[in-house]
Amino acid sequence: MQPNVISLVSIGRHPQSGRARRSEQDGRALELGLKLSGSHLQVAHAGAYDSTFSGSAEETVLRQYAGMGLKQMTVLKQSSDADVIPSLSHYLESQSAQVVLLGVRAESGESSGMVPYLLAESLGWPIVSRVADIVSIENGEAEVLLALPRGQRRSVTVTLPFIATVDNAAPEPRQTAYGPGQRAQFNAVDTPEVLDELRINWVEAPAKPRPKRLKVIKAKTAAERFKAATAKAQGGSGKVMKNESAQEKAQAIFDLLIEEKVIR
Amino acid sequence: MIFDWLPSVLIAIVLMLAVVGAVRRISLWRAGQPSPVNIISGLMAMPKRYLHDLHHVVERDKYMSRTHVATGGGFVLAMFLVLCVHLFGVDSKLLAWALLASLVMMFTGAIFVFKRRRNPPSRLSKGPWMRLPKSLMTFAVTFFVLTLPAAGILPDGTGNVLLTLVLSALILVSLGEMLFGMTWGGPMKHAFAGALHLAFHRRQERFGGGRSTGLKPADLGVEVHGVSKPTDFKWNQLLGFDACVQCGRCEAMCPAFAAGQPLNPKKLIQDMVVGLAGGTDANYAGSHYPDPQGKGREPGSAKGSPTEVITAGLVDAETLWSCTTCRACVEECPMMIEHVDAIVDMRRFLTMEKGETPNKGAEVLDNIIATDNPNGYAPGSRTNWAADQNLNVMRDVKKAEVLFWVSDGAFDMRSQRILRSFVKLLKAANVDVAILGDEERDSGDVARRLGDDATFQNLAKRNLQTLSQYEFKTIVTTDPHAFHCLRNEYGDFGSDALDNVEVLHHTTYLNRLVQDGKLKLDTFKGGTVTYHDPCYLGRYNGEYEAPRELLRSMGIEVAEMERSGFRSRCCGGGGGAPITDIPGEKRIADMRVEDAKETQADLIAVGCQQCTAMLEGVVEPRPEIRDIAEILVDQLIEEVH
Amino acid sequence: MSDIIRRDPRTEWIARNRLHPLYESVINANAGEVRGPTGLLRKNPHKVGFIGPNGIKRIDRLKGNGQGAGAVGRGKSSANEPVLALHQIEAPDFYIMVAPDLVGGRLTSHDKDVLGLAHKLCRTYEADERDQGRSSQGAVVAVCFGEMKEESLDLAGVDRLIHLQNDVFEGFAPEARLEAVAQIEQMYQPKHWLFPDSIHGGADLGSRLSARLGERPAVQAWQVDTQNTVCRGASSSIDITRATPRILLLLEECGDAIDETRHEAKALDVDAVEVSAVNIVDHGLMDVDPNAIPLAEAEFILSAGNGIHNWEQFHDAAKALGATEGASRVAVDDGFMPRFRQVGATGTWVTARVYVAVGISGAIQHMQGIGQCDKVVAINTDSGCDMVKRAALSVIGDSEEILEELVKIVNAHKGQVSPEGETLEKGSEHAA
Amino acid sequence: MSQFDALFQPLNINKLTIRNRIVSTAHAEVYATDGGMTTDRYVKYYEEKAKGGCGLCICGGSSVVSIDSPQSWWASVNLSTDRIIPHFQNLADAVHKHGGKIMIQITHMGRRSRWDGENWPNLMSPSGIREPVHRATCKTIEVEEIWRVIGDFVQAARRAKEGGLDGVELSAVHQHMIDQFWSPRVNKRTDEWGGTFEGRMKFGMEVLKAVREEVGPDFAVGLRITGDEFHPDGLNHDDMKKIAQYYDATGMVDYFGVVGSGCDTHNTLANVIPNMSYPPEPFLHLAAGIKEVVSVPVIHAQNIKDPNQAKRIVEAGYVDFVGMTRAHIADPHFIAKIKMDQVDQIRQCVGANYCIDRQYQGLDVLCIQNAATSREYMGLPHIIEKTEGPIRNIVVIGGGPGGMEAARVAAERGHKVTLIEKAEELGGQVTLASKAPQRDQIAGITRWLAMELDRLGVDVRLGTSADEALIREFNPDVCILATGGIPFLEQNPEWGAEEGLVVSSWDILSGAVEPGKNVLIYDTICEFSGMSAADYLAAKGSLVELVTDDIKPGVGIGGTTFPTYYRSLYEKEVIMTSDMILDKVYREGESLVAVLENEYTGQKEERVVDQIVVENGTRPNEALYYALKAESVNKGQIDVEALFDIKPQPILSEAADGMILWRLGDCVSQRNTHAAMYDALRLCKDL
Repeated sequence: MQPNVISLVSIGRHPQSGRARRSEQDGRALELGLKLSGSHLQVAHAGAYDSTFSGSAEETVLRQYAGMGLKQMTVLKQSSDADVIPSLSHYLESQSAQVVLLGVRAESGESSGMVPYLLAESLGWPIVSRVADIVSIENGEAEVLLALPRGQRRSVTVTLPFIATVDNAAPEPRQTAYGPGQRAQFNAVDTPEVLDELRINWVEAPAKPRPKRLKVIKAKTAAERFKAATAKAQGGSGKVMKNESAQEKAQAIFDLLIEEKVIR
Repeated sequence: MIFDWLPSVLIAIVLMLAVVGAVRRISLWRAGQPSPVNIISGLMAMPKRYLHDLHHVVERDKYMSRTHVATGGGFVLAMFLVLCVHLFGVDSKLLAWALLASLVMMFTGAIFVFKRRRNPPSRLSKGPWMRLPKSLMTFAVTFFVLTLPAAGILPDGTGNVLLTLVLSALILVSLGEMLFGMTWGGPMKHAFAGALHLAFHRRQERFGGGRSTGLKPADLGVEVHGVSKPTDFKWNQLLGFDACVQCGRCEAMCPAFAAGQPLNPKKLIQDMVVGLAGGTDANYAGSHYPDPQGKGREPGSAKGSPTEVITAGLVDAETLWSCTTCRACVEECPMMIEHVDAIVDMRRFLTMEKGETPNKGAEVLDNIIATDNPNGYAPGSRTNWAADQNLNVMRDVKKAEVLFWVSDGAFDMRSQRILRSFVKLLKAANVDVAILGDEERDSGDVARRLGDDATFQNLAKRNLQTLSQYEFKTIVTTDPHAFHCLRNEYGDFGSDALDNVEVLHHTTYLNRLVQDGKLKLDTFKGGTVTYHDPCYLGRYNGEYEAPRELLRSMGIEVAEMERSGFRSRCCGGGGGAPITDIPGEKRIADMRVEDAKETQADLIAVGCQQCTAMLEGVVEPRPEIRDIAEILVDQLIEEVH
Repeated sequence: MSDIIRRDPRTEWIARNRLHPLYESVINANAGEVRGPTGLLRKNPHKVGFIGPNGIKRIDRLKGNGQGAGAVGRGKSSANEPVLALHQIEAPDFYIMVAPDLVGGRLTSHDKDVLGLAHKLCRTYEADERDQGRSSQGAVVAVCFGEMKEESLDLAGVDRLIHLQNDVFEGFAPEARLEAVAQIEQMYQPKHWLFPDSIHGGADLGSRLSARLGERPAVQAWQVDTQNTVCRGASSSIDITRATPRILLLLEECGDAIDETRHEAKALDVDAVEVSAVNIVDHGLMDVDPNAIPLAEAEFILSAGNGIHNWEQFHDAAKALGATEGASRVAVDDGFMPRFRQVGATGTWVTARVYVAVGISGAIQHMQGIGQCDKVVAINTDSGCDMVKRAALSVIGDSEEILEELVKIVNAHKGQVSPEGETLEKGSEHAA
Repeated sequence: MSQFDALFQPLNINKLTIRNRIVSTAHAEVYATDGGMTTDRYVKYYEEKAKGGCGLCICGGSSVVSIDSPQSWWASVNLSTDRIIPHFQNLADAVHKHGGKIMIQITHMGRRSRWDGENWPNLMSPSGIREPVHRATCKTIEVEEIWRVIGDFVQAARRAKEGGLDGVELSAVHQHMIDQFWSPRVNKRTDEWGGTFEGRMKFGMEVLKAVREEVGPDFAVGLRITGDEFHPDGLNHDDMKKIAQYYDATGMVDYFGVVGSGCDTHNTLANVIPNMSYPPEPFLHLAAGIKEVVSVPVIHAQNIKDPNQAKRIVEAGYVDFVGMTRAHIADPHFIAKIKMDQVDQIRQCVGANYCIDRQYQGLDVLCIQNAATSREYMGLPHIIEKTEGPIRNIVVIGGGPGGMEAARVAAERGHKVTLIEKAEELGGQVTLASKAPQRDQIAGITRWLAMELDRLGVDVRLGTSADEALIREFNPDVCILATGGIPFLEQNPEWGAEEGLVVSSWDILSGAVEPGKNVLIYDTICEFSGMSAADYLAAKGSLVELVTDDIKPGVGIGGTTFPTYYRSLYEKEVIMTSDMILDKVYREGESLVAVLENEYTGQKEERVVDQIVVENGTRPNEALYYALKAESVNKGQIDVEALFDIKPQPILSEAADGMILWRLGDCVSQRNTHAAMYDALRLCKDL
């Protein structure tokens, strides 16, 4: 039985040009959705859909998603200053989705990454974040691979229905094709619109790069500052093994590796 | 002769059959998409095109051209006279003697065809083609014998029943091949389809020494983009496929074929024929696509029909992506078939409909769309390379004599050396030059060759929009690909930005400067130099001479490679081939450097950043590779002001 | 006073005569450092040496030269570690909760920054109260789950500690942890909840709590005071300034780690947490190809220097250990390793939790590149090299022999753990 | 584009577009002669950097604005006269031609100079406090003089501008006049030029205002400042942030250059140009701290030598430009090589500080490993062209720096080169030198050469001892002997080298001899080898006394390097004894006794130790030379006239059959790495 999968997509932002694009993670969420349910996949976007939509950058981007092989896509009509949660959760409930896939964080806007959590809370579903792959869905349960830092992977199972945020470690989205993208139909749906009131009071400004902190020298005296700046890094007193047998030395290293869990 | 009427009846019957064959063949072609042609003027122009344009290509192989003149010319003449003498019964000794003479000529030609066929080179197809010399000779002998009485050499009525029957059988055999086979689908089909192809060619501009190399824009917003099935081709493209004589000259020239990539242009055209007529490639008797990875496609396993998707069983997508669009096949084809058009048409389907551009293709296209350059660099860093060049930017100056189209080499450290050299030369010649700076965008070349004509057209229109804001007389670029787009392909988008603007490659422009004495050059002393013709400069735009003249102006006597000029071998860098990166047995660039090594060259002069990159990618030891601008700059005698 | 030289001619005389029966004791008595009243070492350059058998003044530093010159006190004066002031809170009036990532059971520098910020907020609230004429004291509480290896919670600014160490919280247990923090929220009604906005679990737990409580958190926050918070948004291309909410997900370097005070790290009670209906079940970590992990990110690096002579063995060892390969500049320059494997200022900066340096003596540039590594293990023939000084564990000896033994032990271990050679180890493994 | 993109983002300083983020910061070149005029040598030195792609060159470290701020003994540029203007025009043209930009540092040195030369001026400083490094006593500057110096700054700036330079950098660093006024360590004035913060700032501010007024708003004016003087009574980092902000607020400063550490003591001076013992970019945090508070670009140099390192710093945004001054001295084509994807071919600075240490001795700046640097005007090439003459068979014996450089240059010329080395590894004495603590970087010299030899396909035969027969087998056209030297322990038979009573520093550094417990090192050379051996032994736990007959241990080591040795030796409680001659050594039981004699009094004393190391230089290892000399066509002779003239050796164009024999490096007589490599380059560049 094919699960009912919905992928949610947003308008991304190219890091170099700042132009609207297919978002990295949402693209992967869509790809994962296609893998799980092929042509049955439903794709939705909450955003502006009005007279300016045609020919807009948003339309171009949505058609890029559609170009991955979608016949149609749902647009939940929302103005740009709306809180999309009520709209999305209303939609998801109405579609009786079993798996909802979306990126970890949007590339534009607040990019707080809260949307999936708020949806999960409002629907009362479990959420797994930073998914690298969904291996199988059987017996009301999905086997999911999570992406951990340093390229590591964790295997978990989660009961349906659930929400998954898709990490950059998930398979790359397929190429978008122009023709199908142009032909895809948008089903514009009216959904409840709630103004994001909190955000109205926010001030936005272009961000300056934030260099990472260098060594913090809190030394008080000039001589200490001098030393701290010019001394080489030394960890201090470690354990030194000299006269033990090679076997004992190797064992000591091994014990440390086990202790640090780099060998399992 | 006993049954005097028999030959003429037989001829008439075969002629009828030929007409039936022709109608069938024409209907196969007409299943393609409309492409308006002027039928009358096309047919009128055909003989001249045959004698001039086609023969010009055939003439490159003297043996074959003489053979063909004798055989083909002899046949056409003989056939005409046969109709006169034997069908319409014109009683003229003169005609009969002429017929005999033409048959002798044809026979002589056929002997050479026969000789050629005794041990044919691998590029030639075999199968039915092996019997063709025999058919030709049979025709000649049969009608020779048949005509002897009419010429008065033998008395009328010579011969007996047996001879008559034998001759009649031979008439059927030879005319079957020569007339019915011509229209129904035998080896002689090439004459029929080839002649019509000359008349209704999709690129009429090619005739009379013209050049037509720009791709035709794809229709956007249609139900299916590009060519998915044979009937998606224009009807005259299908006709063109049928013109193929399977001489394999394309195969011999194709760099991908030589590198063992799964492409053979001849086989591809034959597969198109299979597609347009329906069936399999079982009867194909030439070299197949190389199969470097041993995927094993048995002859006969490629199936197609006019309405089936080509890449679903007839041709592998890999075959289409192996092409570097170098046009060597087109240049070499005596039947003037347009292989590259067909390949790009089919790629358009794969990219714009299927989203199946292999390897880095998708990434590159995404980058071009989001950043206007194939590697996804910040559009605002396009002019970083020129920070120390003191170049005028059009946005500031609005007009300049020369617009230097920098192209995407701006982002590449190696190419920047070419750009800087060129700028230095321009400055030394006091040229009033400006660049578009960050307003420039990728020309769209790669997107177009990868089949994404939507993105190409988008870029072209935006570039034209930018260009239209400024005033300049000449565009010069160091990138032959951008050069080609600007010169030959941007004209299709209804902009007047390039009206009265001369688009030049930098070697052409530099050569003018040198010839006008604006640049003073020292003599080059660096060993043997060979020159590699970039495909998009040479075959696409016919510029073979300016780079050579430039080299000569530095005292360099170019040690020409065996394949140079219009027969130059591609570097492997065109058509997005490095992006789609279809594996072969060898790398094209390696072969090209081998070509150069045979000349003992220490230096390969190039006029294209893509070629430079490809050839420099070949592991050392190999000759040094430099753009002509770089060589010039080292020989530049700087005037002290 | 201090410049008066104290002499004892008799002792000097004995010290000059190695055959004197009291020689040893005199020398030993002088072996200790002579220090003046300010504690500074005193030396008398005039009194170095003694007259040798040839009647020539003799200096013998090993055996002693008499007063003040014997057995020089080598090694650093074990400088008294300054004892930091203890920040004590009797009865906190309010709490600021920090849920550190505690990667590998230790506080990350990100965690420490967040703790530092928590204190900064604390101090501001206290000052505000003071301005109002009230007195109020806040406590920074670390809410920790699972295994704890951190030994200096007190120095990182933990006033109170909630440590939940129970099977249900081990490994990947986001639901249980959410229940726990929700319960803590109910019990203590903290002024703030601070989470590191990290991929180590902080962002996840913080987002879950925010959603549960229905409070809008500040995410990717990096400049925070009690009034306003600046957050990064739109792929870090914009800064959003907003009123500081109660829940904050904080970027690295959002604050300065505590370094001048000690804290009590006193346990704080939490009622037993009810964990109902678990929908997510952890099945442990998967094995991944260590060489597919970018060097800069690798958790475990086996790195080679010019002390390696058997390169095949080195590669085999890396494979057996499941370590990502690194190299010193010399090993790369000499052509034994590819350039992209080079660690150091002139190559890649690495962040491994365990860095095993085989035959790398530790050029200063190399040391810069491993500055962020947690545990360094040195295998070297030179016990005096800088890598040994940097390492938590150093073994001195022939690397080939030691690697051989190590590989043996590891292979034996692997045989025990998963005799069928499964790629997925189910069950017991957790890395918080 | 490449992984180094961050370095190639152009950035403006005022109206000046700098093509990349790499700067050659101001340093004293010691090439200006004729009363401080920039010479052909000077111009070519900077032109080479511009040609190699350097973004901005700030030339003329400590170029003086006033006639009473002496420049002659370190031959800096003199901007106190209009005579300099045409010289600047040459300089500017040469750099601009290659797309580079060039500015000059201008300053008044105040007390930080010497008075004993040129015009014999009275040195001036805010409060007349003596400067220790130059032993410079000085007067307290009077208000009239202050205004005169401000006027001199204005004139100097005008001259720079009229000469076509792209800007001026006001030096408020290294304890020059401006920061002498800033620093409470030296400014004890109570008038309006001292006392308060504003008072201390006043002189610099007046200079800035006056200069800005003269040059107009569009001409680049930078300010080079310290990030922390590291003196208890000096300016600390917070002070400097405040000062930077104060000047930045005027909007008249176009960039700040930040240098870590003050430098008016020997010990702090060493920080300013960190040698190989320092960590990479040790003072970056100071520059980054200044960047946090100013609105204009910040430049920072100091131990940034590698493209990856530079990229990391710029990419992270700590500073806007990285100074890679010594990196450019070692390889002026640094940037070009990055752009040509030849990063591995960059000759990387190893921090030997030969350049700066020569400068502090008043000698011209040279690179220890690149003899072409600053000799461009003589025709010594950075890029060796292939020969157009015959391809020769060259055999080089000896794989030290001289032999390797000879092999490299010959191979670049296109010859067939074989290099034979007795040891199992290349490097010669450089390898030994690299064994000492904090000296490992020096091996970078020969490691680079080894990589080049590999790239150039030189046939390197290790572990091969060359004799006449072997060389004859090769039948070389040219045989170059670079067999180095042998430790010279036999000079005084009383040392007992024959009986093995003493060992050499080579024995110690190579590990051939185990370190003793109580060691005396007798060092007559007083350069790196003795200090290194002492440091090595002390690091291994030996008790060490370093004795020399010279005036102090390491006296031959330059001003930025001996302090780091001293830091290390004192910390390890090495005793340093000068003025003592090693008279004799004898054994007493298990111990060795060294008899030392005071050079000045003749008084003797003894040391009881268990190991004695003698560093007495080397004697040439010349047996092979004499064995081959007779049969060579040139009898082993080098035409020194041609050699010194950088001309081809005449023998090369003479049609003589047989082998040409040359020797170079310590195998002729003991000199140093630079000498060996210089000879190798000038001999082989015309091969």
